[in-house]
Amino acid sequence: MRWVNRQVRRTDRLLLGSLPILLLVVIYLVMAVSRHAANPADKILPLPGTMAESMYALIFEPDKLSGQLVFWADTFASLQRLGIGLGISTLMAIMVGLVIGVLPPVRATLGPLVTGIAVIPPIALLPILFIALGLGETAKVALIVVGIAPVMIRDIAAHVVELPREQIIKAQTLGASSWQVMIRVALPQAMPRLIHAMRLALGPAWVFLISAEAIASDVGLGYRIFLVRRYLSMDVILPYVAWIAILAIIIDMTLAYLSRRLFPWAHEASH
Amino acid sequence: MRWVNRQVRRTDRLLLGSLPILLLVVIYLVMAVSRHAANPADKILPLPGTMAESMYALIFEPDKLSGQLVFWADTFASLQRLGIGLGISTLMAIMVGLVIGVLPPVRATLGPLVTGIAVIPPIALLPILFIALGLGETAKVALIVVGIAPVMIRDIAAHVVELPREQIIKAQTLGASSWQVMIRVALPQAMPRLIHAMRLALGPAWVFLISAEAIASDVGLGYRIFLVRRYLSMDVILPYVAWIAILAIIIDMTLAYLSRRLFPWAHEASH
Amino acid sequence: MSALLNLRDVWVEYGDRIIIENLNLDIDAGSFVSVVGPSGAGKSTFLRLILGQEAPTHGKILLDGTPLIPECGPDRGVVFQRYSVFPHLSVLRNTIFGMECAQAPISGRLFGSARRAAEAEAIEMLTAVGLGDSLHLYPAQMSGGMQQRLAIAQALVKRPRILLLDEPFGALDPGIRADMHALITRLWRDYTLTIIMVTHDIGEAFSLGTRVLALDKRRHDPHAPHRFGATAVYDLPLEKKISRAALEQVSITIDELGNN
Amino acid sequence: MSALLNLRDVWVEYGDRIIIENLNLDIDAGSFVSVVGPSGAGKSTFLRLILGQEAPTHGKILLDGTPLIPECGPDRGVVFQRYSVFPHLSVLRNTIFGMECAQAPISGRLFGSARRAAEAEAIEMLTAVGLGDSLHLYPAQMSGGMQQRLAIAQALVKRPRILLLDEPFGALDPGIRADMHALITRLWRDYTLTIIMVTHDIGEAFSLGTRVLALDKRRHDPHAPHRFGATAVYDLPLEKKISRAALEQVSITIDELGNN
Amino acid sequence: SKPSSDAPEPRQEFSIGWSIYAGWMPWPYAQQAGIVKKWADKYGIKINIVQVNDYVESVNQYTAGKLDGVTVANMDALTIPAAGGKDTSAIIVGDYSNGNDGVLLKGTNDLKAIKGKQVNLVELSVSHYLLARALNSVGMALTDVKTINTSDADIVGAFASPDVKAAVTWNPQLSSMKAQPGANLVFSSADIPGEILDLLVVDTDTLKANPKLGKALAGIWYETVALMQRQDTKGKEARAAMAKLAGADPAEFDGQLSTTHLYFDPNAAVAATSDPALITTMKRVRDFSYSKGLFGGARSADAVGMSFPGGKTLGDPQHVTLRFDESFMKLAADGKL
Ligand SMILES: Nc1ncnc2c1ncn2[C@@H]1O[C@H](COP(=O)(O)OP(=O)(O)OP(=O)(O)O)[C@@H](O)[C@H]1O
Ligand SMILES: Nc1ncnc2c1ncn2[C@@H]1O[C@H](COP(=O)(O)OP(=O)(O)OP(=O)(O)O)[C@@H](O)[C@H]1O
Ligand SMILES: [Mg+2]
Ligand SMILES: [Mg+2]
Repeated sequence: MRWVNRQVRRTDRLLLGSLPILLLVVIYLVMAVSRHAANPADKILPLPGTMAESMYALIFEPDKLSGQLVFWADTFASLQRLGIGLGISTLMAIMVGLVIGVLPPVRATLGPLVTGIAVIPPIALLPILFIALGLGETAKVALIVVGIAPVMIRDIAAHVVELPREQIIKAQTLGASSWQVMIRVALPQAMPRLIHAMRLALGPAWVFLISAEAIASDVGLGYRIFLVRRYLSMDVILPYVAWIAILAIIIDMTLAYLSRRLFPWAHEASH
Repeated sequence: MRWVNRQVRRTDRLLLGSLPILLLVVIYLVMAVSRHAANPADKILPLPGTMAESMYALIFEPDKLSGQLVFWADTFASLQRLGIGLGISTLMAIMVGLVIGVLPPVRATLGPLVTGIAVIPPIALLPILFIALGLGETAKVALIVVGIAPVMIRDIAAHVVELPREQIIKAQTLGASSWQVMIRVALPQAMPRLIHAMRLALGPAWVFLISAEAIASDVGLGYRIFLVRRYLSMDVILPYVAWIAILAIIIDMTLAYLSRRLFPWAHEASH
Repeated sequence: MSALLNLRDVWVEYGDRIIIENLNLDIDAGSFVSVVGPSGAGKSTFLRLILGQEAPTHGKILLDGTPLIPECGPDRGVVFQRYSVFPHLSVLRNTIFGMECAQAPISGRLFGSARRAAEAEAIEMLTAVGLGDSLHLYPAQMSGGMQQRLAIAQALVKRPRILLLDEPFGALDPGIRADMHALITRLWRDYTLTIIMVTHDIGEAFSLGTRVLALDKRRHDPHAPHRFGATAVYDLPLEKKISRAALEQVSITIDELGNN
Repeated sequence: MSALLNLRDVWVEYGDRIIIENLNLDIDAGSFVSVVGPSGAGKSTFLRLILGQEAPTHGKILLDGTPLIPECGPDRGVVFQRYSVFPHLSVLRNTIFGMECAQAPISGRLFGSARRAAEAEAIEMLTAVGLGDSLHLYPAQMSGGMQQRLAIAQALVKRPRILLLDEPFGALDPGIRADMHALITRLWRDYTLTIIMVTHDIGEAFSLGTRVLALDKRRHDPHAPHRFGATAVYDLPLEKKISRAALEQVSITIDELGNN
Repeated sequence: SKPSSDAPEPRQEFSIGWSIYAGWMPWPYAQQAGIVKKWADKYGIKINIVQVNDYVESVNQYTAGKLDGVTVANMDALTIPAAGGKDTSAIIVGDYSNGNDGVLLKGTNDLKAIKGKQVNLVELSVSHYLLARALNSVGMALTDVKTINTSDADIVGAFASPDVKAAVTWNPQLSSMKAQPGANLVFSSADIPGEILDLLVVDTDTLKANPKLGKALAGIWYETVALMQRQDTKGKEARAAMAKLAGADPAEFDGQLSTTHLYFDPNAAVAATSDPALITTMKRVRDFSYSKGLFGGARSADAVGMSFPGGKTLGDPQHVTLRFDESFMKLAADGKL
């Protein structure tokens, strides 16, 4: 059977998917063990035991000063920032992207601006952001939004522009106004793409979150990573990064599931 | 006439597009002047005159030590890194994305890994990256690649998966093997999307370039921005950021033009 | 009787390809115009012109004596050659879409009794086109002919002044096609619609239409085939109930007529 | 004579919708099977089964006596109901695609004389379907009927053993349709192809086919319409050159036959 | 990296990392002015002076073995490479911060007003240590303030934000921030002279196998600082070049130098390194670091051993990983290079 046609069963899929990840883990272990043979105090590739110890303290032992469980406090703070940032960006993407995609005059007016903002690296303009928004939560969320919303807006707008012209025409012959074309034709069809855009934006969103937390913060996954980077505590950094990956994959899978549940028409194999 | 149908002429488009950007410039000027009225030594929102002066020196006066024109040396170094990083990512996106999109077994095997890498914020792995790859150009290019390639791969793979099933079937009935389906059906149709993905990746690519240059570098636009940031020299930072935006917009427009020229079939309005 | 639509010296060109050439035409209100012609002649293009989806390269089109703005509206309904239903709406929701737009300008959605009324009307129309059993399917779950019928129902339920049909019954079996003929004839008569229908079935063209229009190139230059566009090479007003025998004869001679 | 294709107790279900029910059929090599039936009956689904695009829910399909793997190959060509040409290739390149795949396994492209030979063959076929003037257009620049003809040319140029056609002539005008009938009959005879064609034109079904198959539901339950699938309600082998009069009669009684 | 037991082979080429800081600018200048090449040639080796824009990354790179030596502050030398088991020798004690690090408050010049405030600083760095010492000096402890980790690259911009009322940082950021309206320097490293040391450290094994490296580096260093100390045009030119490399103008750079106590004279550096006060300082730094958890899972502050001139040690003598080695400075002082 040709490879294009080889469908993989669910269980096999799980198995195959975990293979390369397992491989990476094994490679890591081999390298870590050999480094530790050379220098038992090596900090760069810590052994699983060391990581487990360090993480145990962060997960289960309350911090002496604040009384919080550090790991969970970090997770909660970061997820909250990420959620708000991703939420605002998604809202902006669907609203601005829709309008830009559907209405040519708006596209002409805002298109270049959005492109401009999309390509400006926000981290270069941090001082201005600080002055405008301070150093608190607002600034962190804003950095995420400035970082990912323009890309999402452009993606949604491009998708809406590519809707078959016939559909827009058809809607108008059925009496739809610009507004109705927008909310009844473009919006629902942009929704699956919006979820796709969210999934793609998730990676960059974490990047901006971590950058924001590295800049000024006192709690958060990114804060902890950058703090312990000061003494190269990879035994904390690596589990934190793995945890971020797990969180991100859970969010990603949830979004994929939601898209299939909410928009079955977009995932049906069409004959 | 309904807004959905209002097409904007080319000249009007230029005009409309520059409006919001002009507006931003005016707002900036007003704020800068008012800050300078309060504190003539204000560094955060410098006046155009100050920026012009600082930039003049960087653009036209050769550095005494190295004999280079700093601004151009920075531009060249950054563009080179960006070009290599974007090039490698694009190659990876089309190769890996295509294979993942076309062949279900490969999708099952590599899909989760790519998702995993896509969602891991590379910024958190900076120490590992720099330790593994040293402080040279490799690490900087690698940060860009790790940052943008997974997102591009996922985008291309998703696009290829969504190709109408009929086309894949049709190609097979015409005798195409998996390989031929890949290079003759999926690849050409993924090309316009690849360019779209490159355009969307441009913003993040600059972010990663600047992050990399901030950490280990001695030339480059990002290096300069981070160097003078210690002194809050917004009179250099702002023109540099504007320059980055201009470069990015030129690249963006070139890519859009190329896509229209090379793949006219993808841009024809279909009836 | 003043014409509803006037086309004056209309040309359509794509790049250097001339598609429609010097087309002059008046279409009366309440007429049922069948458009025939070879594949690729420009029949769909002609419909797009009247729909307002495209503007002519030269010439002008008048609707009720005023120039037609290149914009489509609820006065002109359409069934495209390619299925033009909304993939994200079920059969029933596709059909009530037009009524929702008219009655709910802001939300674009109907609720409660207004919705039930719209649905009742839609179900009636869907039953007439034979989709009464498939109310909750999405287009991707339907066969080609079912999608075509859905598109017809969607357009008919709005009862537009002018209805443009592009091979609407092409993918239907003879039984359903006969039902559809009856349906469209009834609606055309009851609501005095003006219908312009492209078809490849000459029998259908003559049995339904009050006028048959053939679009074709007047000249063929084998070395520059694209430099000549199509126009109305043949325009036959029909008194209803022409004997069927006469029709057969006309359909056989059509090609010669087309090249004169 | 042993059959080329055997269908044994084949069922197709989508979720709880039964589409095809208990279908048993033998198709001989070299036959030309016309498939008719109401819209939505499952004709396209039937073709997809034979193509290998879909596997039956129950039952089995044998090709040359061995079970059919659910995979399509160059032995079975297809023209889909919806235009299935490659949007990124011009007319000519769409047509030589099949030859390129066969002759250039690695690059998938032909150059030099091999390419010229392939192009000559393609141009011949394209001229036969009336697209000789449109070699360099992209599908988006063509009318519906032109795309359909391109899909036919693309499939025919490969001369597959089994050719599956889903309403291939639906969007064509009578003149071109007659040309296509002649073309397909000639190729079928010259290369002893086996053809299975879905059509809504009963005349076409009888004049081209050596066997006419009607797919329809045997039972209709108004309360659970989706719980009954279609099967071959009527299967008529034709001796070629049946008098046209007889055909007319059959086509009129078809509905009664279908419900017995 | 090779096991530390079998001594590495002598090598020809070495990389020394540096990052931008007033007391370390002699290194890149020496590179540009050919002083590095001169001394390297003399000992028949090659030395690359590598700039790393991000200070922590330069130390991490050194710890990972990608660099043979690096410029680093005493506290970070202890908490990053030494605590990571990398045997490290501090062969040049270049300067101590004499006002280069400072605590800034907005709107008041009373350090006591810091109580209960949020303080922006690079946590776990010398700034953190300085803050602890500052609070100590007015009878408070770190628990009396709330620290917000702020990256050194962004702290200047952050300080301009009205949100921020207190910050601890080092030069050149310190001078930029001090110039902002309303900012007051309420405590600085000038109040704890000799406690924040800027070092050049190299990998002990590499140094053992290649003593030439230590000699060349000492030679480079003292020639360069002698040059920059001069008040004639040559000295001015050298300082201007360093200013440019640091992204500053000469006046700013001179300002930063004035708060840096450079040991121009190798004798003074040797004296400072051999002074028992250094042991007291390092004990303080060590205890602070341990209390902040910077020694990883270590059970006591003694886990990391340090050695000082004259065979004195601090902490676990079996696990000495930070060695203050005055021998190369002494060679320079004696003119034996
Ligand atoms: N993905 C799907 N999910 C559910 N039902 C489906 C799906 N695909 C097709 N069907 C149903 O299968 C039935 C048969 O479809 P098919 O396309 O085979 O009909 P057909 O005989 O070719 O009709 P037509 O003449 O209109 O093309 C239809 O009733 C359709 O609703
Ligand atoms: N975008 C385009 N660019 C160039 N030529 C085009 C374009 N769109 C359509 N054409 C050409 O216009 C001509 C008329 O097309 P049209 O779709 O109107 O034909 P038609 O009469 O409807 O044919 P059919 O019966 O096959 O549907 C065709 O020859 C087609 O090639
Ligand atoms: Mg047409
Ligand atoms: Mg069908």
